[in-house]
Amino acid sequence: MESSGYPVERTVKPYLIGLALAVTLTAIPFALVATGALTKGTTLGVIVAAALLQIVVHLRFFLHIGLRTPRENLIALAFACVLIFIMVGGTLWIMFDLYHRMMV
Amino acid sequence: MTASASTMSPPPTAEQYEEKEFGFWLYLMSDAAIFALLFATYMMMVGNTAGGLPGKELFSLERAAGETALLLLSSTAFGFAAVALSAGERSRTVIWLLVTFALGAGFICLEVGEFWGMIQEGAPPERSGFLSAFFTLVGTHGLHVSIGLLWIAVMIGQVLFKGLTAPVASRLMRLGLFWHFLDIIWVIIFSVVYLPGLL
Amino acid sequence: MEILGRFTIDSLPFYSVIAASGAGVTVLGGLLVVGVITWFGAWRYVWTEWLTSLDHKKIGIMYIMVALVMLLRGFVDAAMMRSQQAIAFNSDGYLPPSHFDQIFSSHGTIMIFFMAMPFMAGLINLIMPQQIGSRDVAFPFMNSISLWITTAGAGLVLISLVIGRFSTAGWTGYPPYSGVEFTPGVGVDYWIWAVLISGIGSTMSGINFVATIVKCRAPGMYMFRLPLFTWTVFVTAALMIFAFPALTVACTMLMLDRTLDMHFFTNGMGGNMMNYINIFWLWGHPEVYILVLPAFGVFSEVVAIFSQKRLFAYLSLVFATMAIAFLSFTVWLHHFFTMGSSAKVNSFFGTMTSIIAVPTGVKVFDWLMTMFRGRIIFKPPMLYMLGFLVLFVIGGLSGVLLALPPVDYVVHNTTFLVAHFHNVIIPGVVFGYLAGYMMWFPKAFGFKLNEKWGAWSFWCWTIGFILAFMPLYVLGFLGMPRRMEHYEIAAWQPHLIVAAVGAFIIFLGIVCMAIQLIVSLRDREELVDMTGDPWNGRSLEWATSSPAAPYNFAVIPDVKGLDAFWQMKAEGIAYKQPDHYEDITLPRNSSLGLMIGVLGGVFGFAMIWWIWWLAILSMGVIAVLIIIRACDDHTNFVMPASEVKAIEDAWFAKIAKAPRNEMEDDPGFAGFPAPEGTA
Amino acid sequence: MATAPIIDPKGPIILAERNLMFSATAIMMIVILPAFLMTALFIWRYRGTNRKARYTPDLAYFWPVEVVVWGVPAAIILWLGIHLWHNTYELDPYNAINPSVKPLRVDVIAQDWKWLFIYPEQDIAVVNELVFPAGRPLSLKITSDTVMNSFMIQALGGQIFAMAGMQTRLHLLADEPGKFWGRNVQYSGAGFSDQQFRAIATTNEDFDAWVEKVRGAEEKLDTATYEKLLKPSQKVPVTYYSDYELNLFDTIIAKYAHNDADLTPSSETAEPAQ
Ligand code: HEA
Ligand code: HEA
Ligand code: CUA
Ligand SMILES: [Cu+2]
Repeated sequence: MESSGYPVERTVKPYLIGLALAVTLTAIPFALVATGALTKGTTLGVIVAAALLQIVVHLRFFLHIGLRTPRENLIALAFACVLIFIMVGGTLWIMFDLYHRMMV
Repeated sequence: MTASASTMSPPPTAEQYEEKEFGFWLYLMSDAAIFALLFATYMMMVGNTAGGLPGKELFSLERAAGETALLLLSSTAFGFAAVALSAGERSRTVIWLLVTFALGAGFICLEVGEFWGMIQEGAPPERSGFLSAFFTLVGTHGLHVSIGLLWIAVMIGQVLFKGLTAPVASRLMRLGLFWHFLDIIWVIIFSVVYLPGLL
Repeated sequence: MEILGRFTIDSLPFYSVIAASGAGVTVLGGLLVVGVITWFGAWRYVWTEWLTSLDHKKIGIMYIMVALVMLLRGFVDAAMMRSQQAIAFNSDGYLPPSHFDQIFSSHGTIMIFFMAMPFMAGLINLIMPQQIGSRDVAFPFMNSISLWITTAGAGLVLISLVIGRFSTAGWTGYPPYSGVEFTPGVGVDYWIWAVLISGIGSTMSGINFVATIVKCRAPGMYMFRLPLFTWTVFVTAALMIFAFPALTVACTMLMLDRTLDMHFFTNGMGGNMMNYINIFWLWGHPEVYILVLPAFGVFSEVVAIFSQKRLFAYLSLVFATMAIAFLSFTVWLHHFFTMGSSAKVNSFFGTMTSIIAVPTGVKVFDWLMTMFRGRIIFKPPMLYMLGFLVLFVIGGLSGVLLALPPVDYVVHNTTFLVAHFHNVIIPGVVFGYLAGYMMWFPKAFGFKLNEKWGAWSFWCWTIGFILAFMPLYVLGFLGMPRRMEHYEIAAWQPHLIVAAVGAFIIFLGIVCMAIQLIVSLRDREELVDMTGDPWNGRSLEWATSSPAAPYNFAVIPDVKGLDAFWQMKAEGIAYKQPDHYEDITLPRNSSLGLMIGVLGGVFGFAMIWWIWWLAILSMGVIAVLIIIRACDDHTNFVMPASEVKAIEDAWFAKIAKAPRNEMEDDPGFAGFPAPEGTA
Repeated sequence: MATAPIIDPKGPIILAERNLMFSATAIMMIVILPAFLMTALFIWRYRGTNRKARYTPDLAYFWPVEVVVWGVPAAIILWLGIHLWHNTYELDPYNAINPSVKPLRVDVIAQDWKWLFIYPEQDIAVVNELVFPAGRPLSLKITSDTVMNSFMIQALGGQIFAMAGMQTRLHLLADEPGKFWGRNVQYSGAGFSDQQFRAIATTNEDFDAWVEKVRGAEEKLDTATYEKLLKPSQKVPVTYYSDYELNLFDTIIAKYAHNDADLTPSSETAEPAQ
């Protein structure tokens, strides 16, 4: 999120940290599914948690979202998160409710 | 506008790059909404196999892992290109862009192979609601990656021919946003489609 | 593979006289335009000054012209429906069902997508950058693409009159009826592609407007100093960015069902049509507020200017706008209360819907409070404002009734619903845009519109509207479903006849507007607006000349507070010519936007008719054009200070000999006298 | 046959729905009427030529006004919201009307462009005529064997959609014998305008007599007859079937089954954060 044509000084470090974290957060759920070590429900929980964490990792280390990011970008991101939550959550709520009312 | 008084255009100002980046960011948010709805549709339709094959018998953990690895590495490679760019090193930028391109292209190859295999197995998108949703969701991501590849190719050309000028650098930064964004979408794809499907 | 896809000679509209004449009129209309331009040898002018222009003001005017053309088509449709229903008691009328259903589908589609949306985008383009003290929108080139692909979508709807048929599935295109199984043929595909293509244009417009308002404000123009119109534009544009993806997704999936035989919404095979309805309204509901919020913005400007008073409770109005926008994403289910959701879901969405009445009510009363202790001048824009206040409240009331699920069970899908939405759209959206049109016309063309004919148009619209739509409320209670081609119930007919008369009076209103335009063109010398500030305005768009110079502001103004221009006038610092000017960078013309639009239309056409080679070819060329543009580092040009000075000098000379501001002649005038001349 | 249910409700459901509408309209008048009055008054009083009226060009804020302007509509909506919530639960079309009375069960199938009514307890089927005893609740299961339709007998109550592969429910009750008008209100193609039926509330005796009459009909609704009936047709006259294929309603729904496996949210992950 740089403001002039040239990016501000970039170093390799965040990318390497990001890569390491992303690899870990990918490996854990994949391993769980491959081995079936935990119950289905727990595994799902781990998958969701790892995905959410990994999204944050990507935003932080690859997209460099942080305190220096222009405020309007952050507002847009937050607004998008809220709306997407409403749209996806609402859709699932509505559709599963309808499903239970109709497929008997 | 009258053509009477046009001199050579001046270089864009820093604010103009910022505007462009912000505009592009808004586009990504809008695109995220598209993906979100495709995800919601997929989640609703995973069960609608209409007697056809379910995900469990179609997906392969190894392939999904391979695709994930390629995409993640290409994202990192793009990061290195950005580092080279900020250091003003033209040839290193190009090399890392090429690496990014190659990894991304590898991802597309794997995905096309996967789709082809599913079609061969009698699981094309027109087989069931579930498969329609699967192909559309994953295919939309794949389409984005392909567009990203085309864009990388264009940018390699620009770096080679124009050098790391300010406009080129600004375009590369936007390309970076796009490429990393697609990586995030992929994380959600494997967490929503492949892993639960194989569980 | 057929070279022309599924096109056959039967696709031409010789199957009925009415269809053939519709096609004939469309073709003739096109030829007429081409003929006129050729006759005046104006191609060069049209090309360089308009079609390839990236000036936001010209793009705005072109949007409004598109809206105007499509309005004619939309109105003809409405007139045909009204006359059919007036006579179709125990008879088939003059329209067969297969034609009637194309008409209500195209009427709804055109009015929403190709009349209201372009009209809105036009007004925004024309005014918003000037209100914030900017020289252009953030992305002038993308602006031109938005315009031309919206136009391409409109073009597809027009072409469907001549080649093939239009959709019969209504503007909502509900599957499974709109699926191939029940409606094969090209009709629904025309609808899908017209909507998809223009939807992408709208998303881009949304991005453009938000970026402009966030990034291009003049110094001192803080967000909480934005004029209310700009605020509503900002919020609307944010809605466009997030709502249109839903339309894109819904239409794309329907397209995949139809074209690639997929099963998103089919009966059986794992399809689920309820999801279409869900996603469609996820866009559809925010869309109606996308349309109405800018109209609210216009009304906010109109009421302050013509009450000659500061806008009452600016902050309340801003927060109400935000609240409406946010809530509009939480109510979409009210369009399908009757699908069978549980009481929990229905009452949640019903409650969220009725909450919208609160911020809307706040707006209504704050506008009224703006009139309170003002000096109201009844120019046509203000007349429309007052008509809106009275009529919209009734439409809002019926909306709140619909928000009660048990009530909706009874009147959903009846003409009560039709009455509701025309009752909010015509007094709200259409009156708002017309008020904007009459108020800002001088800003676009440098002369005012005739006020007598404007007033007449207002009265025809208002009376016609009441006659045309109030009976539909009654008909809804009498059980008349929407989209009825004929009926057997005698009690309906009198109401339908009154409604037809009402539509005719609305038509007279449109005729008055045409006359107004012609008369004003004729009298443009007398109606000329020399100062650029014909109404004694308050915000910055009145600080530019009429029409504004390509750069809007030779010197970007320094904003000190709300009502920036008013304040400048109050402090006597308006109309001061600076002692020197600087070079100004402006976007260079480009024909690529037009080409991308045309090719987008060709692509849609090819997809509708399954002409795959053409689809691939047009997409390929679009990609090439975009790459060409993406490699171009010289998209701007510089207007030298000397040229700026020449333009400005001419304007200041005009101001110096400006006749008295005509608002001053109004007996109710209470504001600043017009500038005496330059200092 | 059209009666305005608003003026003349024929059953308790529509009566309740109408009363909700009346009371909502009445309460909203608290803000609607002032809006009208203020408009009229201000236009008159503050017309530009009236130099006697006070003119305060800079009046832009007065907090008590804001309190009223936000508060009063909010209070009304609060009132409305409570009634909305309550009535939506009460009037859920899935609710049985009077649990102590055994309802009459009828299975409804929408076709292009007609309605098929199956009486599982009477073993009869009828096209385009719905006969039922007044005073006894009518319990409908509704589906469609074509596009989406919406079933409504406005004189008795609201509508509900009919969709292929799915089943919706509607409960109605007629207070007194009478003839009503029922139809599809969701556009469904060329025959839509004529897709209507007679809904007849009878006395108990008349109903039994009618059932006997239908039982005497020659035709039976077997698979072949059903397939024939399913073909699109318009203005179909009332047709009686003395018997029908076993489980016809469920077979029709099953035709469009999504899947045998259960579709529950459990197999999905939570929504993506963005
Ligand atoms: C913006 C939306 C809009 C507008 C303005 C209108 C305007 C009108 N509409 Fe409507 N209508 C719809 C949106 C709109 N409509 C929709 C969405 C449907 C549902 C379709 C469906 O069923 O799927 C519908 C359906 C609909 C029906 C079908 C009802 C049914 O289902 O049975 C009818 C019946 O007569 C009707 C009539 C009219 C009439 C007589 C007008 C006229 O009174 C008004 C004429 C209006 C104009 C001519 C436009 C005004 C604009 C200008 C004057 C611009 C001028 C521009 C410049 C000066 C630059 N409309
Ligand atoms: C510009 C367009 C526009 C606007 C502004 C609105 C505004 C509202 N609409 Fe409307 N609506 C449509 C366009 C619009 N609508 C369209 C096109 C459709 C149907 C499409 C189709 O099916 O084809 C539709 C359909 C529709 C439905 C679905 C009905 C059905 O399909 O059965 C519902 C249900 O809740 C609804 C509700 C509302 C409400 C509560 C408002 C509110 O925003 C209204 C708020 C305003 C007021 C209430 C008046 C002012 C307030 C006061 C004076 C004081 C405060 C008042 C109170 C406290 C009550 N609308
Ligand atoms: Cu946009 Cu400056
Ligand atoms: Cu709505």
